[in-house]
Amino acid sequence: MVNEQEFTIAAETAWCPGCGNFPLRKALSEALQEMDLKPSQVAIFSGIGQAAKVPHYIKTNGFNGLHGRSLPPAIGARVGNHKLKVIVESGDGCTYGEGGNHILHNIRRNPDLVHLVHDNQIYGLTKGQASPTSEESIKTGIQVEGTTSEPFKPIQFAVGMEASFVARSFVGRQDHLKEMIQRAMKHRGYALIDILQPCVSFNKINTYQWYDKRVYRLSEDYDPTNLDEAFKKSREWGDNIPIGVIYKNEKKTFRDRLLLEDDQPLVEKEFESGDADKIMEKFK
Amino acid sequence: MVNEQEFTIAAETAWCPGCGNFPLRKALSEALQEMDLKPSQVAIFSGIGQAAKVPHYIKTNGFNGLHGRSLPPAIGARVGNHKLKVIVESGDGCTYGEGGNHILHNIRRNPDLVHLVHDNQIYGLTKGQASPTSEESIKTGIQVEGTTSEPFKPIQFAVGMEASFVARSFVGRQDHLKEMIQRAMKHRGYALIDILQPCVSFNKINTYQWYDKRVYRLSEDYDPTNLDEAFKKSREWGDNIPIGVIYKNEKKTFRDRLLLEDDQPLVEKEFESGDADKIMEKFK
Amino acid sequence: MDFNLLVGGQAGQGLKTVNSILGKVLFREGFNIFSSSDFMSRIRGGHNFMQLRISDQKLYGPDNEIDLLIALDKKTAKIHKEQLKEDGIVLIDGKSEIIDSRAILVPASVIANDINPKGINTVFVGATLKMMGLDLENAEEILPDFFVDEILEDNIKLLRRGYKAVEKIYDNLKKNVTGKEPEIFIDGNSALGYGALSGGLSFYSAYPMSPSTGIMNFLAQQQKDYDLVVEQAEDELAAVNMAMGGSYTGIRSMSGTSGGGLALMNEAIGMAGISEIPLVVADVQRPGPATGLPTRTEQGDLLFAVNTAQGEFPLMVIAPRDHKDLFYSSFRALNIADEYQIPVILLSDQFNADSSKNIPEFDFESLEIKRNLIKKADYGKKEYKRYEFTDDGISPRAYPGQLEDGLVLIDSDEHDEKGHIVEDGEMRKRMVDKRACKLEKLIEKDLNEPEYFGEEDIEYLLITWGSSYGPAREAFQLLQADGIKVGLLSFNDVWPLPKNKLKNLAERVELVTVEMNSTAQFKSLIASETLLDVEHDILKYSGRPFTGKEIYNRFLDEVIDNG
Amino acid sequence: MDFNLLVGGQAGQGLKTVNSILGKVLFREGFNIFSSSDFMSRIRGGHNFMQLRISDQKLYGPDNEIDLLIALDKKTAKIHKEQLKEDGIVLIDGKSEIIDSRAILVPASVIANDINPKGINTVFVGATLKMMGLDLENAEEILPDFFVDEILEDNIKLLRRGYKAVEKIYDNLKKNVTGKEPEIFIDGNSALGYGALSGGLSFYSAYPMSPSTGIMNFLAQQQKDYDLVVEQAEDELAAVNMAMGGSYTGIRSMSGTSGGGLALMNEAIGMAGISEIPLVVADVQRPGPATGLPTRTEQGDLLFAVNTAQGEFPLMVIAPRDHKDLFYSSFRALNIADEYQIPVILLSDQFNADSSKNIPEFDFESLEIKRNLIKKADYGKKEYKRYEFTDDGISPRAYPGQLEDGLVLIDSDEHDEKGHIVEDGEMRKRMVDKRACKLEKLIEKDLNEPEYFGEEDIEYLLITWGSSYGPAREAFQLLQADGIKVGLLSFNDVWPLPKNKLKNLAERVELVTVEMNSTAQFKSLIASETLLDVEHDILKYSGRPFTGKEIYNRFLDEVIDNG
Ligand SMILES: Cc1ncc(C[n+]2csc(CCOP(=O)(O)OP(=O)(O)O)c2C)c(N)n1
Ligand SMILES: Cc1ncc(C[n+]2csc(CCOP(=O)(O)OP(=O)(O)O)c2C)c(N)n1
Ligand code: SF4
Ligand code: SF4
Ligand SMILES: [Mg+2]
Ligand SMILES: [Mg+2]
Repeated sequence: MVNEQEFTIAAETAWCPGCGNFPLRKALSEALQEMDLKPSQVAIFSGIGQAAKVPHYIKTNGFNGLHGRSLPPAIGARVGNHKLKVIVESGDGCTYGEGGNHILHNIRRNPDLVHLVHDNQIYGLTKGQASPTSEESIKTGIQVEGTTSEPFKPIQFAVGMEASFVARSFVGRQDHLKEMIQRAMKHRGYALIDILQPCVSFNKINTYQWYDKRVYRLSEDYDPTNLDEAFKKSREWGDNIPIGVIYKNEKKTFRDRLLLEDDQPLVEKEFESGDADKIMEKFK
Repeated sequence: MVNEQEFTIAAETAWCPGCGNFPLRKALSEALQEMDLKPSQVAIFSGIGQAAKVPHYIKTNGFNGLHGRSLPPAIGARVGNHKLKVIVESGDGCTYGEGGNHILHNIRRNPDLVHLVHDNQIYGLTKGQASPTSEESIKTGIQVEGTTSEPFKPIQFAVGMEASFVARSFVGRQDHLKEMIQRAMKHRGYALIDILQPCVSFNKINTYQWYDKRVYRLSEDYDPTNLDEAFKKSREWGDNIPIGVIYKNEKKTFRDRLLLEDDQPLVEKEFESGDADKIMEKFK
Repeated sequence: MDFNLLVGGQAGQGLKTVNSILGKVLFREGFNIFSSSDFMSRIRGGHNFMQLRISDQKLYGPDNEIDLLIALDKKTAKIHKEQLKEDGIVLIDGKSEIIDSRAILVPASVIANDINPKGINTVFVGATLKMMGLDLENAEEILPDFFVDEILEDNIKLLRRGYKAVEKIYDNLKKNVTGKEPEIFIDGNSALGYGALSGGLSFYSAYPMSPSTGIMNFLAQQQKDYDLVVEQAEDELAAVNMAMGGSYTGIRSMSGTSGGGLALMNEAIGMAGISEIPLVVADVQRPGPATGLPTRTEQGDLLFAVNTAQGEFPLMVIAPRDHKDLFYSSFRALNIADEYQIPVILLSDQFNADSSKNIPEFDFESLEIKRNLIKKADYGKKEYKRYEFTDDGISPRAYPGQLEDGLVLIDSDEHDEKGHIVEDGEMRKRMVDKRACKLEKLIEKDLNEPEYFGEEDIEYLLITWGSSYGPAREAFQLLQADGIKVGLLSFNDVWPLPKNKLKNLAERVELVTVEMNSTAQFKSLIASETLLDVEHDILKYSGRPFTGKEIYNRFLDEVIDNG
Repeated sequence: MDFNLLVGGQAGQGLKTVNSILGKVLFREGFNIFSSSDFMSRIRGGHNFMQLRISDQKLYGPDNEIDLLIALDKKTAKIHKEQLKEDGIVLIDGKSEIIDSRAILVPASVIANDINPKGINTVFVGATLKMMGLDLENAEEILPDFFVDEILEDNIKLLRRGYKAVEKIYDNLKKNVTGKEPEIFIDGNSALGYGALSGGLSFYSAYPMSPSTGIMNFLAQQQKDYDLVVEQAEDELAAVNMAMGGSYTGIRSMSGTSGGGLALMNEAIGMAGISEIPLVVADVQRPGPATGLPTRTEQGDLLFAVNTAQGEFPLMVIAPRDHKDLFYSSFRALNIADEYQIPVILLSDQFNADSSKNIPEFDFESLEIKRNLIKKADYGKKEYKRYEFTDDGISPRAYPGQLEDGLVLIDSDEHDEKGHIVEDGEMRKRMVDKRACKLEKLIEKDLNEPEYFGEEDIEYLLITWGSSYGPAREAFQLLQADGIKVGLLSFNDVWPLPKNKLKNLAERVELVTVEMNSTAQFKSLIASETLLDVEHDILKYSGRPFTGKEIYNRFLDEVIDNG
């Protein structure tokens, strides 16, 4: 075990007492600690929302970007310095709502990073509107009689797209969550974990108890490499909600496809303007 | 049969001779004609691209909007006047690239409209960059050694999301395409048809011949209501490409969820400012 | 009489409830009232506060000198002690340590523990009413609007116990009673939404963003009673393009957001310009750039709004000055958007949005909806052309399906009269001129000159746009009372910029803009449009609104002493 | 000597090949050359054309009076007949009807049918070279750059047959031979991309958009030879945010687009401002708003770029005036972005982007890359604070992982020195001032005053920004030759606006801006920044570039005659 609390910041948070973000943070910092990482080797990219405040409350490098845009800067980081451990972390609204197009295309891009979605099925920071994952029956100031859409199902979507690593966990299962994070960190490629995270202030449906009663661990003999089975499993929701690695599929990563010559991070390369003068030949 | 060529415009197009957009337009105008529609009852919403020029080349109402934004204005139209037949039509780049977030969320919204994607697996109008659906091996001015992502698979994606109606057709199968369009028009809810449409100028891989050799009609006994089977079918690509309705699932539409009282289009409702004065009570 | 009450505590302590109940009671009692709030961007904890200022005179903004400080937690007393007037009082929970000699204790948590531990805030309401010498009738009438049935009884009890727990203190609180017209007490976001609803809005599509979400909340609540659809979009790109689609089909449609969302709506606003689709977008400003300070106030988006989107097209920007204006401006914005077939941006801000004020009841008689759609009867066999050239640049507008033979084709590319893409330079030029022509007409016919307050003979002119009017109005009165020859010019329409009054007044005086930003954007706009040299600017960009006294003092320091 | 050649035909006929081969041959032959193109937004058909102007004198822009019209189709001859000089010649395919007495026939389709039916265009190249009295050596050397091996032989044959098919006509074409430095012949987009590459660009992320795609094309081609990643993003939102992520990790990163894409990048540019991430974005302007005219030119985005994004933050906008400048400006933009940790917008346009010109070889000796990153050695145990307050507002910049103990935290919210979210007003104010301070320093130290051309004693001052410089420069020479006392002031840095030279010159003269837009945006900017009254503006907004003669004539008409 490394230096305890290496990743822990004592500062006050802006989260509500009892919020599911706390146990999530705890699992993450313990997971990182146990993996023998140093804070400066990790960078967390987030968007905007309550979940997205994570980089302020944990000791790593942090990029607290724009609402919906947690993934793209992480791609830039994969280009600039692939030796950094990259974690993308944001809320369900930020990730699946405003940022939907980026998750769609980064599944295709398959960058080597870990994507933690704090899925509280609500827009927390803006005070409780329905998020893409909200239950249809939720009533809010805007959704006065429920939503005008079906809920978005992150796991089903990601399995349907054959994302490289797709898992679900629940903040009420610390060990499981920590294990998932560590497995995701070790996975080569894009690793999504949709994390059930109760919002005690606004989501009166999907509470700790609600999740607690429903989640169950995938059995030992579940085979996450079988796409058809995974697609079935990905649709389980309601009375029984599976947690674990639902689907896994190692494949070419974003970096594998770049035309770079060697393994030295771009940020460490030296460059002289004069190196570019030979291109002038093309224009003679 | 109604007045021949009711939907046909004689004007010159900006399409290349031999382009797959021509047979697509033909199938569409014949389909509409055979359905006893009048041009003023139909509105086509498009984005920007070669495909997106359709509203200029066919006789209906038309909204030639912004790149990537073909779907959202169509939702506005569903609100304003649900008696209009709404068709959304644009290229693969516009729809799945820039517009990815809208297709993601409109599958959830399930508006009653027909969505025709001219899938030429290339950015035509901007002169031949890879589109989301381009084969990995394509070489272009930008993708000098192929793409940095896996191809996006529209049918698999839409089936994975349980879209209400998911079909594929090919412009080289006129009758089939026309039939698909008509079935989509009759379907209640969001109906996506991904249409294989060769780009003779820029896509040297997916040519007429390439598609012609590969596409096959789904057999009569294929059951498009079986999600697991559909998900398998949706992944067929390569030597054998199924065309037809891959998946179908009637469910609540966007309009079903609105809090409107009656069936009169909003655009025809009368309103007097004075009707709103009773809200003042709330502020007294 | 000018009495200022501050309620402070942590997010989640029910501050807003205290504030709203007190606000409404004081309004019903007949006081003039200005209520404003200072919230952190969090849900629980931290420190939030709300101010309630009451008077028998008209109020235009908040004040920072406190008469009565209601401290729901210890922090509040600490943070706001400095603001307390010499004879000010702190009302504080009985179990707290007394940190100020001016403290009055109310055993709020004890009472709440008896009845309902979550109801500390209601105890404070009761106590406050007692101290102010008011009875409980209004409060009890209002309570059901705030509490669901299960806890209503508890809260009535809590209220009464709080009331009994302290003594009456103030006996000189004067109400505004003489010749009052019927009034309402309303917050800015509701006023804006209400104006739009009264203008026949059928569709509001938006994505939540502080401090604009209140507009969507207000409208969403009206869906059951009106033919109105409120749709929460997947992002702002969808929101604004949906609204355009609605507008295309002939219904009045609108979107609303704050600056970061406006940044995503630009391209579409430009499209509304070139494709001549009426579109109203509210930008409720907060301090930027990027995420900035989500729950604070600023007027930092002016030049961004005026120069929204690439390219050139007719656009109007209206910055409502106060709550009354928010209502009438959004009503008017819909009319103007329809009349000229252009985009209109309503530039509000958090100060406007989250404050409440008593204002005269809205005059629905004065409202006339002008759709400017074609009459079907005029189009027998005549060919319909969406972008027909006309003298004033305004083409007859039909909606799809309205004409049996006429088709409506709109385009975001440059186009010809029928809406088809064109590339030739001549047509491009004509279409640019056609669109510019509409703005000319708007300037002539529909642009509102700023409102002027003051005498003929002045030496200084305070210039405000949008919400800085309120505090500046108070400062103006203070300066006048000091015998300083000052006038106040309050702009509501900011783009195109109305120039006449300003030019007339400017000839003989020193100009001073009062703006909630750091670069004096309105001063720049005045310079570029009139070449007038604004000598002074009183700026603030801490995210907190001006008070009248603050502007007054800074005027004395920065303008007169440096004059 | 001033000789102007126009090649026209349908999209898809290989016009660009004709133009490029001819351009390069003429360049190698030693002519001064200005090549520009007029494309429709389509892939085949329609009517496109390209102009090649050659001279022994320096050239600054295109001309519309044609000496030699090479018509690949009938339409071309018809459309451009009017522009033909009295002694002009039309070169046309033999099978065409002769629509002009000045036509010379070349049996291009016959020859092509013999050899390779797709090669009509190459026959025209051969014929043109012969008419101009040039040999085939250069052309044959160049051909392999344009044709893959399978068709190279065919094209050499086609070239030769074309050459033989006509007679030499021109014998007074004068080259620029005296004292020439080594030169290159380059298009604007490549020059811009090349400048960035020379500045050590490591990452270019963009979404295709005319007329900016050429930058991405140029850079994508360099990936094999340089440590550079070019990524086509899913949309512009991703593109610009990716670039910010790259920059955050310490590599030079950039994005490029046209106005519609810039509209989607706004919010992120504001974020680069508040989070102090160096970011360069190229906006290659086209006529707007919305989709507008995708393949044409305009300078309509100036005020949009200057006022990009909600809120206030330091920003620089550079509008390169010509091809040389495009290279050095993008190099410089990366330095400035790094030095001040701000966003920089490069405002080019289609006229710049798609035209080619001979210019002196780039001087790599003069280029110095200034990263402004901390030195690791300076940070032993010192705590690293990303937004440390300093005298000039510029905080030491480290990248993540650079320091073993230092963490790099950036934020799009308002923040404290360590990058943590704050809400208090005092810190907000300090941070706004800190950022503003950087711009002050930039103005003092790194802002380039405009370039002035002309005598001391003038009556009129032509003012240009960006690419209108070229045609205006030609007009300036024509006016000077007429004895008119005129000067030319060419702005390259447009924001912040450098004011000194302008103010000095303005005192005694009439000001005239020359702009490719309809509202004289630069005039507005001058007014707001200097209160100077620009009396005249020469504007064009048809989507086609100015010519020098056009400006010259309009100056005589609109400025002198109305003076
Ligand atoms: C462009 C933009 N649009 C909207 C917002 C407002 N906004 C901030 S957070 C948020 C939703 C947060 O929901 P989620 O991502 O689920 O995070 P949570 O607060 O629930 O953790 C929204 C809509 C914004 N900051 N920027
Ligand atoms: C915001 C924005 N970004 C980029 C573009 C440029 N653009 C126009 S069409 C197009 C791609 C078209 O591809 P696709 O949608 O597949 O249509 P196709 O031309 O192949 O039919 C692009 C990138 C634009 N017009 N607007
Ligand atoms: S609002 Fe909900 S998600 Fe946000 S901190 Fe509070 S409990 Fe957690
Ligand atoms: S570029 Fe391709 S898709 Fe576009 S019109 Fe030509 S052939 Fe068709
Ligand atoms: Mg959430
Ligand atoms: Mg395409």
